[in-house]
Amino acid sequence: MSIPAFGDSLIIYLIIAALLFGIGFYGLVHRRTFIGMLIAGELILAGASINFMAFNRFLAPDPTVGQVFTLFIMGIAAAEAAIALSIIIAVYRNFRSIDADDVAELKG
Amino acid sequence: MNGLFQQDVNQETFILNLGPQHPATHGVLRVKLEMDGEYIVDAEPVLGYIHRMHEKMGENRTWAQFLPNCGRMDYLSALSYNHGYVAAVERAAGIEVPERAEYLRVITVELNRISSHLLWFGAFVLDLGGFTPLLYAFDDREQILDLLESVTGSRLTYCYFRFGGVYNDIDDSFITGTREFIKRLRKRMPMYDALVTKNIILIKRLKDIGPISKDMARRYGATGPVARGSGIDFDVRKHEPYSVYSEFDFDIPVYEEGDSMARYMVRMDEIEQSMRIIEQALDKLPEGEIQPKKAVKLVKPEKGDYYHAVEAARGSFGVRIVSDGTNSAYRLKLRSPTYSNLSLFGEASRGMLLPDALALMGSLDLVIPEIDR
Amino acid sequence: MVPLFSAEGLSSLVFIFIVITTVLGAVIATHSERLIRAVTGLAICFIGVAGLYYYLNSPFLALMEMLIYVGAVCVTIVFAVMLADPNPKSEVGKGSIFTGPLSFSLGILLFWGLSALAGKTAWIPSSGTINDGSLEEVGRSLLTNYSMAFELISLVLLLAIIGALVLARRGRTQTGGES
Amino acid sequence: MGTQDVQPPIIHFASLDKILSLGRANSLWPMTFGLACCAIEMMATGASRFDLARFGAEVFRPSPRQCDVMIVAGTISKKMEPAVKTLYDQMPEPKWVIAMGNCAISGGPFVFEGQYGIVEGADKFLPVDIYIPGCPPRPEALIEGILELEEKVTGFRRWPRVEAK
Amino acid sequence: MSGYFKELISGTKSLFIGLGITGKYFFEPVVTMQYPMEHVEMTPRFRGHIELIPDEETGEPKCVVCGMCQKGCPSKCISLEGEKREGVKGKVLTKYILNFTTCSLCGQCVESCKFGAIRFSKDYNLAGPRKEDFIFDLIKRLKEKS
Amino acid sequence: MPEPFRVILFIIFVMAFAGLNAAYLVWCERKGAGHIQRRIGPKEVGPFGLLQPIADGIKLMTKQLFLPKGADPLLFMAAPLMVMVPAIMSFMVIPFSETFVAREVNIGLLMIFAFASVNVLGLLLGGWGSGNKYAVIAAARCVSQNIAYEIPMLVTTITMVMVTNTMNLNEIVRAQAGWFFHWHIFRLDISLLMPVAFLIFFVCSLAETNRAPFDMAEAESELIAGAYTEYPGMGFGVFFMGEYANIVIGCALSVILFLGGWQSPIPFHPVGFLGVIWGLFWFLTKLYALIFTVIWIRWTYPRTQFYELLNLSWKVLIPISLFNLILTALQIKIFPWL
Amino acid sequence: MLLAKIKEALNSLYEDIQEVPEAPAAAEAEVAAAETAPETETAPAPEAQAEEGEPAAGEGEAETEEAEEPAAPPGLKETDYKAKGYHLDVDLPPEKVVAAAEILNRENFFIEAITGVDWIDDQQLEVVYDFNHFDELCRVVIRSRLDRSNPEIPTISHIYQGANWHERETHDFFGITFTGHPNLEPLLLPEDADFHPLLKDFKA
Repeated sequence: MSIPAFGDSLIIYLIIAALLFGIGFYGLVHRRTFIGMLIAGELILAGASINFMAFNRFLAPDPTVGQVFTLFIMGIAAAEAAIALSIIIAVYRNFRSIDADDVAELKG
Repeated sequence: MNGLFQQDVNQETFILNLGPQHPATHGVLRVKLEMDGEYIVDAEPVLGYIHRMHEKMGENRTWAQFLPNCGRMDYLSALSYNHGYVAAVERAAGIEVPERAEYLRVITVELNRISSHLLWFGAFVLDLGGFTPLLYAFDDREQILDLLESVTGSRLTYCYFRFGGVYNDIDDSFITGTREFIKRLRKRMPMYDALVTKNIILIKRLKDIGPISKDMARRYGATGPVARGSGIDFDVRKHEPYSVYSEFDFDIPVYEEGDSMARYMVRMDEIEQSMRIIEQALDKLPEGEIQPKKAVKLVKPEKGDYYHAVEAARGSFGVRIVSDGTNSAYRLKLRSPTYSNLSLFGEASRGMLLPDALALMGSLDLVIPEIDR
Repeated sequence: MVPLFSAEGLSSLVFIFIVITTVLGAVIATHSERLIRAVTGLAICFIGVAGLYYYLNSPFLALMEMLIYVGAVCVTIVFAVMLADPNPKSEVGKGSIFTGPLSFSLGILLFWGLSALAGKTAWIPSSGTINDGSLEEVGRSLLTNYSMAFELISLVLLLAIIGALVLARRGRTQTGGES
Repeated sequence: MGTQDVQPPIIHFASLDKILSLGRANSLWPMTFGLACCAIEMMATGASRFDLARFGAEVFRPSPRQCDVMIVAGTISKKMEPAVKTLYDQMPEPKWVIAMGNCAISGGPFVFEGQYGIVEGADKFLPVDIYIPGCPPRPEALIEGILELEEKVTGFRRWPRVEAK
Repeated sequence: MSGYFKELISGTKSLFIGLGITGKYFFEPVVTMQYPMEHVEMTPRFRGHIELIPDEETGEPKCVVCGMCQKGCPSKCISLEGEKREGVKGKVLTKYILNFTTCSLCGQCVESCKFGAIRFSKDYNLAGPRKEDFIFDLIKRLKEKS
Repeated sequence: MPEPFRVILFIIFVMAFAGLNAAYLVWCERKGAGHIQRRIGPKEVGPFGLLQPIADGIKLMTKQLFLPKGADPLLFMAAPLMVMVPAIMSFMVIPFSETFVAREVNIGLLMIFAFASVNVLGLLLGGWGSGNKYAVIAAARCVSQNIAYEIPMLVTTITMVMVTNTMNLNEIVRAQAGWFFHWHIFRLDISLLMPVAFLIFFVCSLAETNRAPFDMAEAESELIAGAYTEYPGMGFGVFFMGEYANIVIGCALSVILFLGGWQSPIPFHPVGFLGVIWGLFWFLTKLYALIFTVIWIRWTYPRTQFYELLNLSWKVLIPISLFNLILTALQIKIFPWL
Repeated sequence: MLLAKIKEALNSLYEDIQEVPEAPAAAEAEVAAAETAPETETAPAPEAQAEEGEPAAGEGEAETEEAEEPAAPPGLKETDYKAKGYHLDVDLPPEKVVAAAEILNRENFFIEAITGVDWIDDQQLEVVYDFNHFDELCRVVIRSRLDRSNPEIPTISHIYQGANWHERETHDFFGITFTGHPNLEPLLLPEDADFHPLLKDFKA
């Protein structure tokens, strides 16, 4: 019995990254609430990070670049999550809803 | 699940039901809390989960038959309640009590008070999350229970006082045992002090928590250690001396702060004062009868209403008797101290955190069957 | 191809498992009706992604992924769900044209396009590497080549903390209680 | 269906059952659930002098979900009855009930003609396994009750019986 | 600032003192009385359920069926019957049922008995799976005891 | 032995260890609590009550499992595992003895912290998934507490990493070889505040594992049983095992970072198999002494109030640990030969 | 000292009662309302009045007494503390209770209890308020009789917050309505209780 060494091919990582990206995009459009959108956004970022890491592993001459970038993405994502969530809470306080459409309608 | 906290979308508060079965309510008190996060917006105690119809039974039973009920109202200081009821009936029926019996009453009541305070101490620290002091306190309490059991025959719900006296006399082993116990407790008190009172965690949890002002205590009719913790120098034993309390030299511990720590300190100091009273009573104990010469067989108070208050472990316990001259009460009103003390919980806990409110509740020293009666 | 019952074969099996975890987590994250489950899905997905990083020879980043995403971001989101999710009514699907099939097909389209791109491109592996990409090297480059970005990130995080505090605290006092 | 004879099971799990019942009997976690006077004696039983822990039964769990035995210690008022019932229902199987004290057995001293407030005994609405009479019972009696319950669960008595003199 | 450090140090000290106390008790002997293996004798005044006192000569109960205990009992847990018998003065007790499950151990019955026919027993560890076991037939109990 | 099989063997060992350890720590706790309170504790079930944990285990496993009303099935089931599994995974990198370690990972310290963060999410989801207000409050408390105490803990850990220049736990232990005064807790030459740092780390590990006096997650007298309120039978048992596994990890980290890990107090270390046993002996001795302290503390103090707890972290532990970090850096720079 | 002071203050409450002439009414109504004040001077039991010179003998007699001795209004009576356990026994019509509570509040009295008594023979319900003072022993009992068919009395829970629960309890037990009470729901009885157990004609 034998099995392909999946972990060793770049294309698989890229496909997974694309899948995460696609799912994330689908979620971003599909979700109604801000928190749902934020979650989908995190998925998109994760897809991008996987791409960085994969290129870093297989292609780049300097294998630290991708890791450093991913670290930065993590930092940004954490900051983004914190800010977005506090905005969501502020919005919730004002509109009693975290539904994006409700907020749009209630404008003004 | 989702929406768990939102009964009303326009409110950020939610309702939390504390009890009727909750470890911190010492029985079956239920408190409806309106909470904003962990802050209490409004608190409403819901009583009656152990309403046992004592007042109704007082009308159905003869004067003597009501005696066992007293011990079951406040099972922690049963003898104080016995005392209050017996003294009220004696006042109504004009029964004289021999001096030795009064001394025995004082000794046993004060022992009972110490045991009640010890249990409160343990249970209070248990509320705050410390388990071991409870067992140490129980250890000391067992000694008192042994002493009282040797006199009264029961461990908890004593039925020892009779109209005009007490049920049976004490012997020398009780006196030596009591003296030994006091010696032992005097040694243990510094240990409690070091283990609990001086503990920084406890101080942080009690200092400035649950303040009750003098005026608030007055408006709600709070008595006992709750009032004394708020700077009110009120103790029925000094205020309207009953029995033979006027013959003893003891102090009323009063703390001005009004916070939970003050109530805690009042009770801890009261243990010492009770020990002083017992020592003096044992020294002065007169010889003589423990029942009136002419045995009280049938109690029939004159028509009219009578009031008698005693200082129970939790405050002023009053008995209002309305007699129509028969061998049972026409109306028996039992004024229990914790009922009034608890009624201020709603106002006092407003704006507090949940754990602080529980510290406040513990510092009120609740005995639910006494509240519900 | 490697034999199944060897270290490589087993690791390949585990890899499949990790991929499934990742994708499953992502699907739960976008498709569940309840937000709280979506967050759980997100956490599962991130655990999977951490596994992928491990396979990409970077255990350090795998652990950082766990620490930051699972331990911090997901927890924050759960908190937000607690604070601001009034109604458990259906989360997905409603009148807008972008919902349902359209968004799904858009997602499929993106996925297809990207993976086709990935498949079509002739990736040229680098001839030699400058360093081995180990933890020490990452640290070194963080403090040399990318020190500016490193500092900026810390600044961004600081601002994020302050901004989040300012935003979330406002309007809190009127309900009382907060000290 | 109906009245057909029940075939005895081919495989007997007697020894397994015995082990299970031994395990259960020696790890009876009671609920922190005191109603009145008897609750204080229940606390005293857990305290140093009597030490319920020797039989592994000192783990007083405040949540009914983690309890095995409910010690009804005190008077059940009519207002409290639904709550007690709920608590019992919240406990997972297998579960037992001990009625401690006369109030829990039959209403105790609070039963009189025309009473309006209490339930006359826990067995009116709960399947009580062990009764411990007394007002309140001494802690020894509660320990005895726990031992009786163990006997009921396992089918034999491990401890000597104490005859009161 | 000095208050900060003072509190820090005194607080830490108090915590260590607490540890010292519980640590000391860890090594002290236990106070537990191990019930089924060892047990104490009840004090002479211990109140168990009531029991009949036998006449020292005949072994029969001393009760004369006056019914005072029944009347005095607040919770009506005593019921007794007696009958006239030839050659015996007064009534002879034929049935004395104590419903211990409603008793409150107040002692009114013992007090009201002018003939010293009942007393508190030393039964302190009653427990059992049947409620009916605690409705005692005191005459039967008396026979079993002797 | 080939590496993967050694690891698998070790995982089995670790799981058995975690399970038994949790069971017998409960026994120790009950027995210890008993003697502190001058009573006996479990005694009648087996000799010295040693079969007590087994009886409890049997009982918990055969308890009825059900889903409380209002609970989310997925979260409710997943949460205990999310607490338990990471805790057991963390055992992988702990050096019980010099060679007695599943995998010497060069970032072992980071790994433990990463897994510990999953644990928090598990508690949070468990509390939230139970559909019980008390559980939710407990979970929320637990998380803010964990976040608050992670900071001083990480800062202290960074100090130690700075001192030893590695995140490999075994390397950290090796750096403390020799006499017992080479253990980091006694190295006043590295930082004058080293004993204080140990205290901070220990307090933080207490808080991180939700142990008294910081047991916000299971504040019995306030929140019934906190986040575990709705868990019957084995769900509760798994949480419990996770909790005790976390205690072991917290104490093991303290031992490794400050008390010399498997190093004996005297500079003597036999080689070969005997060396493994020798190291194991010292490691476990120190570990259980520390765990006993944890138990001892639990049965001595009342619970802290929640905001006091956060104050302690933000106003005391974080400033002091930061100061310690700076002091250590200075001392290392000033006395570079140390 | 305090006793005299509070006696003085409470005396003022009776002034306008004396001005209002007692309306002659049907015989039953007299028992219920008009005679409330004079009749229950000493003790709630009507028979006990024999000691106090039979003021219940007739309305006219009571009126003349009031006119002659304005300093000692009917219903306000100092009692023997040793025998009774309280110092001042104040009998007031229901509408005066609030004013009395205000006076006591001004003098820093605290509330001990509120309770009811069912005088079924007179078809009346009595509400009894116990007040006491923290500094000086002075127990004041305020009582007020209500018609049994429609027992209503104004609440004092806005003056003494502690009265809130006592009033709820009295409502539970006797069915007395405290008008203006913020939350007159059953306290000790179950939430849906519609019986008043301490009434003498209560049957379970």
